Amino acid sequence: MILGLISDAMLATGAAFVVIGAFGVIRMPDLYTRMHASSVTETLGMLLVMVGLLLTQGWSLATFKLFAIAVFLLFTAPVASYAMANAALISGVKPKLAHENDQETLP
Amino acid sequence: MMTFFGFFTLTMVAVVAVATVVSSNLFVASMWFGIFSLLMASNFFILDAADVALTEAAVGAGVSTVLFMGALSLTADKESIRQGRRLLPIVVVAVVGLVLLIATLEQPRLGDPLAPVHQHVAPWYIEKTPEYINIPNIVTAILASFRGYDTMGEVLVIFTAGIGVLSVLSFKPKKRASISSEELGQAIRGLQHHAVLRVVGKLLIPVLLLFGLLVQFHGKYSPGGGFSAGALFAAAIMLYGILEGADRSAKAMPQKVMINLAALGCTIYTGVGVACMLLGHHFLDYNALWTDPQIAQYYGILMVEFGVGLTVTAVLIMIFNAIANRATY
Amino acid sequence: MNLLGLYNYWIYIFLLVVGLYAVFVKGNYVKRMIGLGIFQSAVFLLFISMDKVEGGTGPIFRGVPTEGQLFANPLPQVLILTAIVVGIAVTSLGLAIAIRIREEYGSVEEADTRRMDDQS
Amino acid sequence: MLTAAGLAVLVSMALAILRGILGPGVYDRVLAMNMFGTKTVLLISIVALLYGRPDFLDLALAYALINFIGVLAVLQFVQNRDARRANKERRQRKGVSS
Repeated sequence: MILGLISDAMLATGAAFVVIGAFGVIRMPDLYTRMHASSVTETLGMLLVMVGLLLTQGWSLATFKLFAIAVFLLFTAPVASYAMANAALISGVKPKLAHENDQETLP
Repeated sequence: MMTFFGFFTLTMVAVVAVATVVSSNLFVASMWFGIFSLLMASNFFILDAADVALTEAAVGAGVSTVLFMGALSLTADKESIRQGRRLLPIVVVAVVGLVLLIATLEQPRLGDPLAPVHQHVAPWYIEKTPEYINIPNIVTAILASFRGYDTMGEVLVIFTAGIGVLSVLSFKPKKRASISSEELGQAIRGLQHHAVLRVVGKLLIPVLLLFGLLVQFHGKYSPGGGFSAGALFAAAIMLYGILEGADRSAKAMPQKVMINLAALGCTIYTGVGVACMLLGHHFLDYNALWTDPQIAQYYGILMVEFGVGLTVTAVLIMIFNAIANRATY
Repeated sequence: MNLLGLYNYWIYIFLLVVGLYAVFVKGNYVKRMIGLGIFQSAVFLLFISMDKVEGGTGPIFRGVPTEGQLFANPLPQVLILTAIVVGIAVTSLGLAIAIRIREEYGSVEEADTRRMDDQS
Repeated sequence: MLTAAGLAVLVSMALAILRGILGPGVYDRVLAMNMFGTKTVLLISIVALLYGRPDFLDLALAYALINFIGVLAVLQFVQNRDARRANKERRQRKGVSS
């Protein structure tokens, strides 16, 4: 009962984070800020959803599998983001900085 | 609710397909194709086809992306846009689509239990699998035992395709390399200078191999079997090749050994069939292998799936090595 | 409601048409292989759409098989399972041929290779 | 609540596709692809539990492992392409000067 409530709450917050992060990916101005937004869905949102699912299963093989999935995603997603940011920076994608914008808006 | 999930993913599939074809940058198009295959696999899963989704996951998102990237780095990553005659193809395509559309109006709706497909053959398989073969995964039972002939043909086709790739790429181009060997070494070096990627990637390789073994040998009880396991093994080797450079993966998995392994897989499959014949039964009738038919079926399926896994692994690794080690000219 | 049940078939036709269009119109050989892949996936979707049974589940027994349990049709799944792996093998054969064409002609565009063939 | 989470994942998948279509640069598309892979894992896990077949979670496990390889292949391709272009430019510059 309590577990069910906790799992529901976790799923709800996780889902909220996933959607918010996805909106961030659409709304943010440049690549690096978008990456920042997407990492919310990939770590915190993913973890909350996975733990929420895990709590519904009790002790079984499914629990272990969900745990393993969460661990692997936690390993790979940030590393992939890092590699992507690194490659983008090396190949010359410049972050958009605030003062540049100011200069643009100033005549 | 699941119907809605299905609709949503299908609509996304259509959007992604258009995006794939429209984008003139081939590199972007192959990425779209990867997303397309991910969506397709989730859709297969929603339609209750877990084994197919597993295979599509291993093949589509991993192996296919790797191979397309390898091919693109050897050809060109931009498509030249030419305004040719487009009217005729569009008319032909539209007519084909219209004919098929009219044909679907007679189709049974999705999930109709009374559809003609569900009336014949399939109920027999579902009913008799526990009795004759006694393994939980009906798909594996049909794949390896009831329709073992089909699968043998498919394995031989895969083997032939692997041989084809090797022989096509065995020709050396007439033009000399326009890039010095030193630069060439740089190009196929892989991602060695990314320490973080190497550490995390190497952590994944044994896990992937272990998971492949699970899929291979547990495929009678859960989704899996030789085809998906082979793709997973090959994906592990490709990961090694990407991280450490394709020359090292070719050294670890030499082409000569791979081609022998692929042939060995086919031989195991056909050998089991011939052994059944020598023991006085029909070709691929595993009941000949042991006195208790259920145990005989169990071991027959185990060996045949092993042959399938071996061939698929070896052929995919062979193709990867051949493409990734090709020098750019 | 009856028409909505045909949505899967419509998407399959759409994918088929898109794939066919790419194969016909695009001159780039690699792009054609991608189009062929989409075409192929359309056929997979057709088969897998047929296997669904309402109220059924994936064709894997859990525990003792019981009476009246509904399963999806396993036969199309077997056909497509093997076809996917054959598909990637054949696609890579096509890619290998595209690589060879690029090495000999210096281009993977159909128009270029045609022109060079006519000249020689 | 499972269904709601599934819907949220679907919405974020659609938004990732939108980013891929809009994405001005190549890396925005790589980002969309990477994000899409994670979302697929979540969707498959949720659907497996919605169907009441937790034994199908193997699939999600396969995705979690395989998706990484696709992203790495893309990154390696971009890196090699950039290296090749730099080499070509250097060679051309050398050719002009000599």
